[in-house]
Amino acid sequence: MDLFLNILSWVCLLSGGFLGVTGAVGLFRFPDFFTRLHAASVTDTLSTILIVIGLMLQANSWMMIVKLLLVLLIITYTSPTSAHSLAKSALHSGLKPFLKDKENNNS
Amino acid sequence: MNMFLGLYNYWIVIILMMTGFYIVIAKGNLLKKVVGLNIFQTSVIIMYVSMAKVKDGAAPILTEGVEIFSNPLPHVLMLTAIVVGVATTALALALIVSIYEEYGSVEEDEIHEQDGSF
Amino acid sequence: MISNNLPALQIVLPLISAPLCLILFRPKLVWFFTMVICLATLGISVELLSAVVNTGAISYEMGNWAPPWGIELRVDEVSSFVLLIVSLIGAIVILYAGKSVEREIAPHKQTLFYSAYLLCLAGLLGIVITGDAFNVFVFLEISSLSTYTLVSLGNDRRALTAAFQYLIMGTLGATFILIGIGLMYMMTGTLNIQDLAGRIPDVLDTRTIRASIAFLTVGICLKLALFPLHLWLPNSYAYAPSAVSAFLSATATKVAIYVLLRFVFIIFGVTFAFEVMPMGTVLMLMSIPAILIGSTVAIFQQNIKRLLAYSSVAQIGYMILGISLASVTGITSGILHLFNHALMKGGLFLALGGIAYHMGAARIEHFKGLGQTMPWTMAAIVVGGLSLIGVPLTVGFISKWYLVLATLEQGYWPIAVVVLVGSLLAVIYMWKLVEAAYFNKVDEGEVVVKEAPLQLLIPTWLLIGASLYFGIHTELTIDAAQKAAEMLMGAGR
Amino acid sequence: MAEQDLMMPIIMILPLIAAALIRIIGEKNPNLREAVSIITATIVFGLLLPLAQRVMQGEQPTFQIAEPFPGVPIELTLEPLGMLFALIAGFLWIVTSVYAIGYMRGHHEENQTRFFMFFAIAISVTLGVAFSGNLFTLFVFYEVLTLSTYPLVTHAGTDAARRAGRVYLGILLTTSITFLLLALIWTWYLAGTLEFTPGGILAGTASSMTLSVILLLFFFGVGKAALMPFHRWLPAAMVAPTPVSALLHAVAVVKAGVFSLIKIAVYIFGVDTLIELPGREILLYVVALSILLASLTAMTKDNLKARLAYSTISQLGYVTLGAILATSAGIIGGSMHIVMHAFAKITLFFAAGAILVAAHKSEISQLDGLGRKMPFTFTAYTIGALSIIGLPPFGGMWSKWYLALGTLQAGELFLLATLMISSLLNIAYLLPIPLRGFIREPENNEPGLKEAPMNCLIAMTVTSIMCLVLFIYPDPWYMLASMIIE
Amino acid sequence: MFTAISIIILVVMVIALIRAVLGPTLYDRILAVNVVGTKTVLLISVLSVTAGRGDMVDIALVYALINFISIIAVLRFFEYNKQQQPDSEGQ
Amino acid sequence: MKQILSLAVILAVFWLINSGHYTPLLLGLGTLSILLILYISKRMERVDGESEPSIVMSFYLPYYLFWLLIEIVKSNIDVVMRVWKGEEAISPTVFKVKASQKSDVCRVLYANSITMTPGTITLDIDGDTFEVHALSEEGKAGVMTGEMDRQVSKLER
Ligand code: NA
Ligand code: NA
Repeated sequence: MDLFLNILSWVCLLSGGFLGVTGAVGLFRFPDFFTRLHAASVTDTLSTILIVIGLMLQANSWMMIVKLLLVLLIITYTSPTSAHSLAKSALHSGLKPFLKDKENNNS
Repeated sequence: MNMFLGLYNYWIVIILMMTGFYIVIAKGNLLKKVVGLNIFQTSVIIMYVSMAKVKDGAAPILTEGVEIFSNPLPHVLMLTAIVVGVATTALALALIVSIYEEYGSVEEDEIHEQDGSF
Repeated sequence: MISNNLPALQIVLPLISAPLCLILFRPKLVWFFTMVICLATLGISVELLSAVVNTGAISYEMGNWAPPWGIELRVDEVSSFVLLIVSLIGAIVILYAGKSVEREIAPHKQTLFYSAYLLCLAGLLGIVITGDAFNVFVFLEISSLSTYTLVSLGNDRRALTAAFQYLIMGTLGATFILIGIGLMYMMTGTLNIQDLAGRIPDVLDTRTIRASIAFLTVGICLKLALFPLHLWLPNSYAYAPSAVSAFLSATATKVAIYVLLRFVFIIFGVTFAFEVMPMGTVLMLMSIPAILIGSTVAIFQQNIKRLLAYSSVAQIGYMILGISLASVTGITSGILHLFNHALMKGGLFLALGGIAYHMGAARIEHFKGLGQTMPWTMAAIVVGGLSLIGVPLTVGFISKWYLVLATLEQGYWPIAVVVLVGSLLAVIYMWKLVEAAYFNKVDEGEVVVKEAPLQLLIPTWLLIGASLYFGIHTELTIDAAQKAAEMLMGAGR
Repeated sequence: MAEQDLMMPIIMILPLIAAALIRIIGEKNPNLREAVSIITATIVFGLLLPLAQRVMQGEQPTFQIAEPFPGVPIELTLEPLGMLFALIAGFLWIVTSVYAIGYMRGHHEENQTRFFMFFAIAISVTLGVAFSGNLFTLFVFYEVLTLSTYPLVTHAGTDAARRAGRVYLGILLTTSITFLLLALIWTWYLAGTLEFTPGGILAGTASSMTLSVILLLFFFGVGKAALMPFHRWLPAAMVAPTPVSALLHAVAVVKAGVFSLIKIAVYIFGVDTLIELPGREILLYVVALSILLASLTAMTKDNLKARLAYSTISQLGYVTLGAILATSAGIIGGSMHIVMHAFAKITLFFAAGAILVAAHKSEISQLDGLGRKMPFTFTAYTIGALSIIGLPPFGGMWSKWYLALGTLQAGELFLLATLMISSLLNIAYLLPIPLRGFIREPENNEPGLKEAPMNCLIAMTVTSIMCLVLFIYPDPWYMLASMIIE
Repeated sequence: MFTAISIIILVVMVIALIRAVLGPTLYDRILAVNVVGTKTVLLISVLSVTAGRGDMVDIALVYALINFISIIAVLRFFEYNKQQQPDSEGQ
Repeated sequence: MKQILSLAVILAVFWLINSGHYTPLLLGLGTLSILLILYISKRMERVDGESEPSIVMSFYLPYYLFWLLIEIVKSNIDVVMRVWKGEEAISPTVFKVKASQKSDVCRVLYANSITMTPGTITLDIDGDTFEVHALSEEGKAGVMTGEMDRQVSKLER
C-alpha cells in the first residue's frame, strides 16, 4: 500500500516541479509583464498544490498533514489577491500591456 | 576538491562577509550601508550555525523521537546576535531619518557638501 | 544576601534602572534618580575592589549555572581596578550632567539621555566584570548602542552624522570580535575565559586560532580607536554633549583596552601573542604614529573638543605602546595611564562643558579673555593640560615615567624619544589655549560671560584635583597597576 | 631614615604664605604688600643662617615630602652646595624686593600684585631646587620653576611678551622633557637610585659610551644653564621688567641650571667616573665655544640688557666649565663663581634698570655723559663689572683664580687660554659703559635727569659692597664649596 | 527523491532571481520576488518533511504570510510614491 | 458582536491546531493573544469599516471549489502548452466582462476565480464590469462563455 502512495507522491512532486520550471521559463519567454504574470500564476497555483499534496503523502504525522494543508490554504488564498493588486498597480502606473490583435499593436 | 565541497558553508560566509563589507565601504547611500552591515552580520550568523552542525543532527529544538541534535549553544548565541543586529539596524535607521530631516539627503557626498561632516 | 551577589548587582542595578527612568517623567527627578543609581554603583565597585584586595579574585556564577554553560562574573586585580574607574567617572559625570544637559539637550530628549547613560554604564561595567567571552560581545553592543544614542543627542546637527559613522565602524568592530570569539569557540568548545585560557594552549598553532587573534585584535583596536582605526572618534567626541564626551573619553576606550588585555594576555598568553604572533610589532607600529599624528593634528584644530579628541587618540597610543612592550613595567604603564588619562581627559572635557554652558560651543575664539572671565574653569584646563603634557606632580608624569622606563628596559631608546616628543606636541596645543585665554582681552561686544555654575565646577575640579593628588600619592594606583600587570604577565604561558 | 628636620619645609612654605597674603591684600594696600615681601624675605634669610651653621659643621638635615614612585621619594636634603645656593637666593630676594618696589613704582608697571605674588612663588621653588635631596626632586622643582617664572617673563602681556614666553617655554620645556627626563629615567634604570651620593651612582653601571650619551643628555637637558645652542631663551626673556631679569639672571633660574649641572657632575657621575668619559671632552669644547661666542655676541649688542644677557651666558659657561673639569679646584671655582657672578651681575642689572627708570635710556650709545647725572648708579655698575672681569679687590677674582687652577689640574691648557681671552672680552664689552658715562660729553643737555629712586640705589649699594666683602672674606663660601668634594 | 525536488525548486528560484535582476520594469522585479517567496515556502516545507519535523512547517506558514504582506506593502509604497514623482522606471 | 465571536472561534481553532502543546501556561498565553487580536481588529473596524468577516455561506461551495480545481488544472495545462510553444502561441488581449453576482463577496470570488485560473487575470473591477487580461483568444473565449459566472451565481441562491 505505501509503495503506491510513494509513487503517487513522487509523481505529484515531480509534476509540481515541472510546472514550476515551466512557469519560470515562461517568465523569460513571454514578452511583457502581464503575460509573465500568467506564467507566474502557474507556479503559484497547480505547481504548489501538487507539491504540497506530494509532501502530505510523505508526512509521518497527522499534525504535519494539517499544517501542510494550512500552508496550501494560505498560498491559494493569497496568490490571486497579490496577482490582482500587482496587475492593478502596474496598470495604474501606466504600464501598457503588449496586445497581439491587429489594430493597435504597438511596436 | 574537498576544500571547496566539504566547507561550502564557510565559502558562503566569506562571500557574504566580503560583499557586506564592500557595500559598507563603497556605497555612499546611508541606507545601503545599513544593508551592507546586515549582510555582514548575517555571514557571521551562518558561520556560527554551520559550526554547530553535528553529523545528521536535527535542528536543536527538543522533539520526541529525535536523538541526535546539532550543538544548541551557537544557535542560542546567534539569537542574541540577531537581536543585537536588529537593534543596531533600528538605531541606524532612526539616525538616518533624523539625518534626512536635518540635511534633506541620505547620500554621504551631498551631506558632506553641506558642512563637511562625513 | 546583598554582599555575596554584589558582582551581579553591579550590572543589574544600572541595567534595570535604565527603563525605570522613562517612568519618572520630570527631568530633574530622572537626574536625581540616575545620580542615586550611579553613586550606588560606585559604592558596589569600591566594595568589590576592597574584597578583591583582601581575598583575591571573586568568581560569581549567574543563576548558579556553573561555567562553561552559565555565565561567570569574575572580579580580579585588573577588572576591579577598571570597574572603579568606570563607576567613579560615571558618578562624577552624572553630578555634572544635571546642569550641563539642561543647556545642551532638548527637554524632551533629556530623559532619553539619562536612560541611555545608565545603559551605557551597565554595558561598560558588564564588559569588565563578565568572565564569558560572548557575554563581553553582548555588553559591548549594549554599551555601544547606548553610546551612539548619547552621541546623537548633541545639539549640533553633525552629532547625527558622527553617531552614524561611529555606529557603522563600531558595529564592524564588534562583529570582528564576534568572529574571533566564534573561531575560539570552534577550537575549544567553551566560552568561559578561564576555560579558554586552559584549553587554548593545545590548539595554539592552528590557523583558526591565528585567524581568531587577528580578528579579535582588529575588532578591539577599532573599538579603542587606535590609529588608523580612530576615524570615528574625533567627530563623536566633538559634537556629542559635553557630559557625554567627558564620560566616553574617560571610560569607553579604556574598557576596550581592558578587553584587549584580557583576551591577549589571559586567553592567548604572552608567549603566543608576542613571540609566535607579531602582536608586539603590530601594536607598536600602530601606536607610534598614533602618538605623533594624533598630537600634530590636534594642534591645528579650531574646535577644542576635537583638539582633545585627537589628543585622546595620541594618549591611547601611549597606552597601547606600553602594552606592546609586553613587559611588567610596560603593562603597568599602560594600566596606570588607563586610570590617569581617565582623570585628566574627563576633567578637561568637563571644563570645556563649562565654557559650552555659557557660549554654546568650545571653539578657540571662545577662549579670548577666559583667563579673566572664567578663572576657575581656565585654571582647570591649564592644570589638566599640564597633566596631559606630563609635568611632574601630575598623573600624566607618573604614567609617562613608567612608559619611558619600560622602553629603556627593552633598549628601544628611540621610542622613548618619540614618547617625549609626543609630550612636546602636547605643550604646543595646550599653550595655544593658554595664550588665547590669558593674553587676549575680551572684546567689548562679547556677551558678558561669568564663571561656570558650581554644579559644573565641582565635578571638574574633583577630576582635575584627583589628577594632581594621584600624581603625588601614587601608592594606590601604582600598586594596583603593578599587581594587575604581574597577574597578566603571569597568567600567560 | 634621619629624623625629619622641619626647618626646610618651613622655609619653603613661608614665601608661599607671603604670596597668598600678597594676593589677598595686594590691591587694597600696596605698601603693606611691599612690607610683606621684605619681611618674609628677611625672615627666610634669617632662618637660613643657623642652617648654614649646621651644614658647615657637616650636618645634612633631611625631610621627605612624598614618595610618588617606590624608591624615588620627593625629599629635601641640605648639602653644602645647596646651602650656598639657598643663601644667595635668600639674600638676593631681600635686595631684589627692595629694588623692585622702587623700580615698579618708578616705572608705573601695572598688576604689581601679580608680579610680587609670582616672585615669591618663584623664590620658594628656587629654594626647593637648592634643598632637593635627589635628582628626581631636583627635576620636579626645576620644571615647576620653569612654569612659575613663565607668568613673570610674560608679565607685560604684550605680543612681544607672548612671543618671548613662547621661546622661553619652548626651549626650557623641550630640553627638560626630551633630554633631561630621558637621562633621568635612564639613570634610574641603570643605577636603581637617584640619591645624590658623593662619588656618584653611575660608576660602572654601563659602558663609557652610554654614560657619555647620558652626560650629554644631562648637560644639554638642563636648558637653564643656557649652554649654546639652547641659550636663545635668555635674551628673549629680556622683554620682562628688570627685577625679573635680575631674578632670572642672578638669583634663580640660571643659577638653578648651573647648580643642577654641578650636582649631576659631582653626585650622579662622580668626579672619578666623569674624568674618563669621552663625552666630557666634547663638552669641554662646547663650553669653551659657548663662553667665547657669547662674549663676542655681547660686544655687538647695543641694548644694555641684551649685552648683559649674553654676558650671563658666557659667565654661566664658567660654572659649567668648573663642573666638567671634574678637578677639585675646578668645582670649587665653579661653585664660588655662582656666588660671585650672582652679586656682580645683579648689580649690573640693577644699574641697567635704574638707567631705564631714571633716564628712560636702554641703548648703550645713548649713555654719553650720563655718569655725571647718575654717579651712584654708574659707580655700582663699575664695581660689578670689575668683579665679573675678575680684578681684585672684587670677589670675582677668587672664582676665576680657582677656575684657572682647575684647568691646570686637568691639564687642559686651551681652557686656560679661553679664560684669559674671555676676561679680555669682558673688559671689551663691560667697561665702555662707565667710560661713556663719566668721560664722554653729553650731546644735548637733557634737563631733569637725576639719580634713580632711593630704593634702587640702596639695593645697588648693598650688592656692590657685597662684591667687595666677597673679596675680603670669601671664607664661608670657600668652606661650603670645598666641602662638596671631600 | 526529496533532494531532486529541492534542486528543482532551487532552479526555479534562480531563474526567477535572474528575472528579478534583469526585469526591465519595477513590476517584473516585484513579480519575480513574489515567485521566489512562494518557492521558498515550498522549499522550507520540503526540507521540514525530509527532516521529518512537523514543527518546521510553521516557519513555512509564517514565511508565506510575510511574503504576501511585503508584496502588498511594496506595491502600496510605490503607489504612494506615484503621487510624489512619476516613477521613470515604470515605462 | 456576532462578528467578534465568530472571529474568536476561528482564531481559537487555528491556534489549537498549530500549538500541539496544551499546558495551562500555553493555553493562557493563547487566549491572551486571541484577546489582543480581537482588540486590534475591533480598533481596525473604526479604521476601514470592514465589519463582518466575509464568508460565503452556501451548500454549493464545496462543489464549486471542486469545479474550480478542475478549471485550474485545465487552464494550467493550456498555459504550459503555450509556454513551451513560445511567443507565437500567445495572443494577449484585454476585454471587459459583466458579473451577474449581487453580493460583493461573490463578485470578489468570481474575480479571484478568474485570476486563479492561469491565462486570465482580473485587472480592475468597476461596479459589476471586470477588466480582464487574457493570455490568448481562447482564454478570452473561455471567460466569455460565462460558465464560471453561472457557477458562482449558484452560490448566491
Ligand atoms: Na483564468
Ligand atoms: Na491567472
